[in-house]
Amino acid sequence: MLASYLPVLVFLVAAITVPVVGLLVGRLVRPNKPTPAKLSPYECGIEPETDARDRMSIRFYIIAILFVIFDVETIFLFPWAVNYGKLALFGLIEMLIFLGILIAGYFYVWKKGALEWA
Amino acid sequence: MGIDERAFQQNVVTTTVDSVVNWARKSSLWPMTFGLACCAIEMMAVGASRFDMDRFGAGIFRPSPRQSDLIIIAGTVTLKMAEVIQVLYEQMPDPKWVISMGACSSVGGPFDTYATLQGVDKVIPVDVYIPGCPPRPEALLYGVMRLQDKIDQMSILDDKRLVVSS
Amino acid sequence: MEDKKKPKSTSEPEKPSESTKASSGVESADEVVGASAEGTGNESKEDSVPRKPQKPTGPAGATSAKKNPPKRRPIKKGPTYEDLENDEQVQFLRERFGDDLDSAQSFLGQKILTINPASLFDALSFLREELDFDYLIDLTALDYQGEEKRWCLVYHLYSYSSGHFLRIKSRICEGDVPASVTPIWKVADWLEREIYDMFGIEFSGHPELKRILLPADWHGHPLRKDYDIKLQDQSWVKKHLKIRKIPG
Amino acid sequence: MSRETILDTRELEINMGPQHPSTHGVLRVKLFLDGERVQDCECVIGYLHRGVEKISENRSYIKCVPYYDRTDYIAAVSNVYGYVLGVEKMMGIEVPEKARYIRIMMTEFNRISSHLLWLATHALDIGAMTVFLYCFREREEILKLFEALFGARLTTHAFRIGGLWKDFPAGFEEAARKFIKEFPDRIDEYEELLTNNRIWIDRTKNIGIISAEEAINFGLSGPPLRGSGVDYDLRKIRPYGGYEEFDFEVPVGNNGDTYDRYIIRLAEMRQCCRIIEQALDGLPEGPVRGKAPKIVKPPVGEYYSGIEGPRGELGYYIVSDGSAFPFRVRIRPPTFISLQALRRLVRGHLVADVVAIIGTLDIVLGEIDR
Repeated sequence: MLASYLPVLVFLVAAITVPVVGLLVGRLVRPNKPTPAKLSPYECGIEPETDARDRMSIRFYIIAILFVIFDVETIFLFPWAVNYGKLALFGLIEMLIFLGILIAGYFYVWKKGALEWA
Repeated sequence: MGIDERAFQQNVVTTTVDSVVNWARKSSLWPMTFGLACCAIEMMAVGASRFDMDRFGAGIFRPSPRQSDLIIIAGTVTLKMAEVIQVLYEQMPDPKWVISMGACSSVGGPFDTYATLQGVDKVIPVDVYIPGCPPRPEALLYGVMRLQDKIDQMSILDDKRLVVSS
Repeated sequence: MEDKKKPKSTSEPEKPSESTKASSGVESADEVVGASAEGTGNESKEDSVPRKPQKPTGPAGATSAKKNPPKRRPIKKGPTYEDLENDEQVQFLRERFGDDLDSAQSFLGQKILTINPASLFDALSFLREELDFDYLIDLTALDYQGEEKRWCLVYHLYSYSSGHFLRIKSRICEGDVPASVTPIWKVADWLEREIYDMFGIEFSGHPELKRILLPADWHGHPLRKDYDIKLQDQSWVKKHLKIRKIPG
Repeated sequence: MSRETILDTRELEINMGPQHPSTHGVLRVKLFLDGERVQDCECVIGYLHRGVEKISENRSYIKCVPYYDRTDYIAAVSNVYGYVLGVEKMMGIEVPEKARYIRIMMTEFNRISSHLLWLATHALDIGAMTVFLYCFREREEILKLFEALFGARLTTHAFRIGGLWKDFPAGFEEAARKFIKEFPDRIDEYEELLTNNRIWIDRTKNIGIISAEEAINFGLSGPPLRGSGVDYDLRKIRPYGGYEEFDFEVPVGNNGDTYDRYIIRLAEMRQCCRIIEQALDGLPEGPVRGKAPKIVKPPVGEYYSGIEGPRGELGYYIVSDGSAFPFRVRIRPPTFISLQALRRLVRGHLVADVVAIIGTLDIVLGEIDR
């Protein structure tokens, strides 16, 4: 039983070693000269007057949160889609209800104009 | 840095690593989009399909200094712009190289006036000077090739100022 | 034939010694023109010395025609400032502004009106409203250094409806602050900022008069005649640039 | 002033600075943003101010010419054409027939190459990468013609006072004819790529609208002016150098947005081909170098010679005091004046539209800063 998990192990090991080796060699080879001027924020070549951390407009936050919500919704679809056969009719109705609620929310957001950029 | 730097000397291991690292660096020289005047138009012509700089790995023009290792000063450097060039050059990650394209950026060119810096090497260290006003696209390609030859001689050791205690 | 009323320096911006040479300049220009083809470029002096016949260079069979001295062509009269009083626009302005309109001339077919700076602003707004000169092509300044009225503001106007082209000039002294024409034409905003940057002439009523081409804290106004072409503002350079010592 | 709630944010000031992929050189625009919407903008220029007007007061008339190649380096041929016409008019020099025709032909070639570069960078800024490579492919053909006749690709020092430097090299006319025979369907290729492209229309339709009166009040000229419906083309209104002998239309837009200016410039390129064709067909015989003195000394006086450059009305106000050095040469830079309208055009648009508007004004920093 355990043997069938061997490919996963190999895959895991490879997935870890490749980036680690790459970063290690990089750190060894590349020059490392962090000067304050180099670390100052880049503003098209002009000395930045104000700090880069400024208060951003709220609408960017709203758009981001909406994206997260609908992204998570699609994640829930994956397990449902995988064993769709076993769940049969019950699963279908269940998912339709789940999707219906979220699509209603989507229309509400759309009509409220939260998706309007700018 | 885990490994003790002073242990390194010029030996077989570092020369092969050098050749690999230099080969990697010189074949992916990402220039920064930094056109000033007429030479910038010739630089764009070099970026286009007839004189294609991509053959030398230098075709991808990066907008920001953070992702570019080569800055091609293409055009007249005025005093007001020299201040900006200083900031940009500082903000480029090491290892970085500078190509001074055209007579204007190399020595001020035809503009010997109150507002022009007579040569960009007064402000930043320059690796390759390309004559011409504007230099022909082939001249810029030749300049890139000369820079690649210069990169070939570099070694990872001299960057880290390894001192071999005699 | 120069009409006396016109003050000598309004439109002829020459240094006193130049004017005599100018007219001869045109003559000598024509003499050189007759330079023979295969002869080397012979710089003819002011008074064209009759050339001695040159031995035909080049292969023997070539043109062996002896060079005859250049025949004296009638001196072409270069363009000059004609006075135009009969032009209906000038009359229209004349009775509207009287003697504020210093002079009206035309050079090579382009009308030039010189207006007294006191009534410059309302002359221009008059031109804008009544005569419908709605396109300010260009606004610049000239520096007659050493003369009492040092600056000369030059407005180029064009009217879409009537298709007339006009140049308004106005002589102002060193310290004067002429009125800004931005309320009349929006295009004058940057043009006046450039004049301030290059000449140092302030304009009253300009929304935001500061340097446009040179760095903000630069000293000196480069297009003045007394400003040397290579004079870099060292204090600015020291403050802003870290000049490296170039090795070797 | 309402109490500042957490939703209100200070106006964000961002530098679209001198080093920016889409400011066509070294223009710096200070954008004052509310979120992504542009409240106001302020252009800071002068990063390429080399003092060409001061230089031209210290050089002789003939030596000034190469400096005018380098002010507007994309339309170098027509830049020199304006100055040379002015000096010839003041000196009263007659230019031979053939030279006049070649001058008009090469100026129109230059207009095509300038519009091609405009289209390449304008489309690249908005995101269409392939158009850049297509346009540069044609532009290289024109640069080959420039190189054959003038000896240089970009800073061509095309015309001399009194005519041309030398006549056509062998095979020049066939190459020119071949180019203008193929070029119209190259323009169709661009139109296929862009004109009905959904993204292109969204990014350019109703962006940067300016009405006719405001365009006149801002002193705009060239495509930005004709985009708003004003039919003002110096080649028709004040013909110079023999343009009255050629028949061509002047394309005029109607609602003055970026899309109309794009359509106009493409139509202008087709008209240029027509002019070149007429010039090639009617090319007179004769010498190419007119009678011009070695030392150019125009008589005391002043003259404003304006021509229709690819970017608008390019004028040279030459004041001569009779000596061999110009007393003052004032260049009327069309892009300096059309950039001034940027503040009015940009208000209320998104930051991405600022890029499209800068592209449609077709600015060249060498000419703005001189």
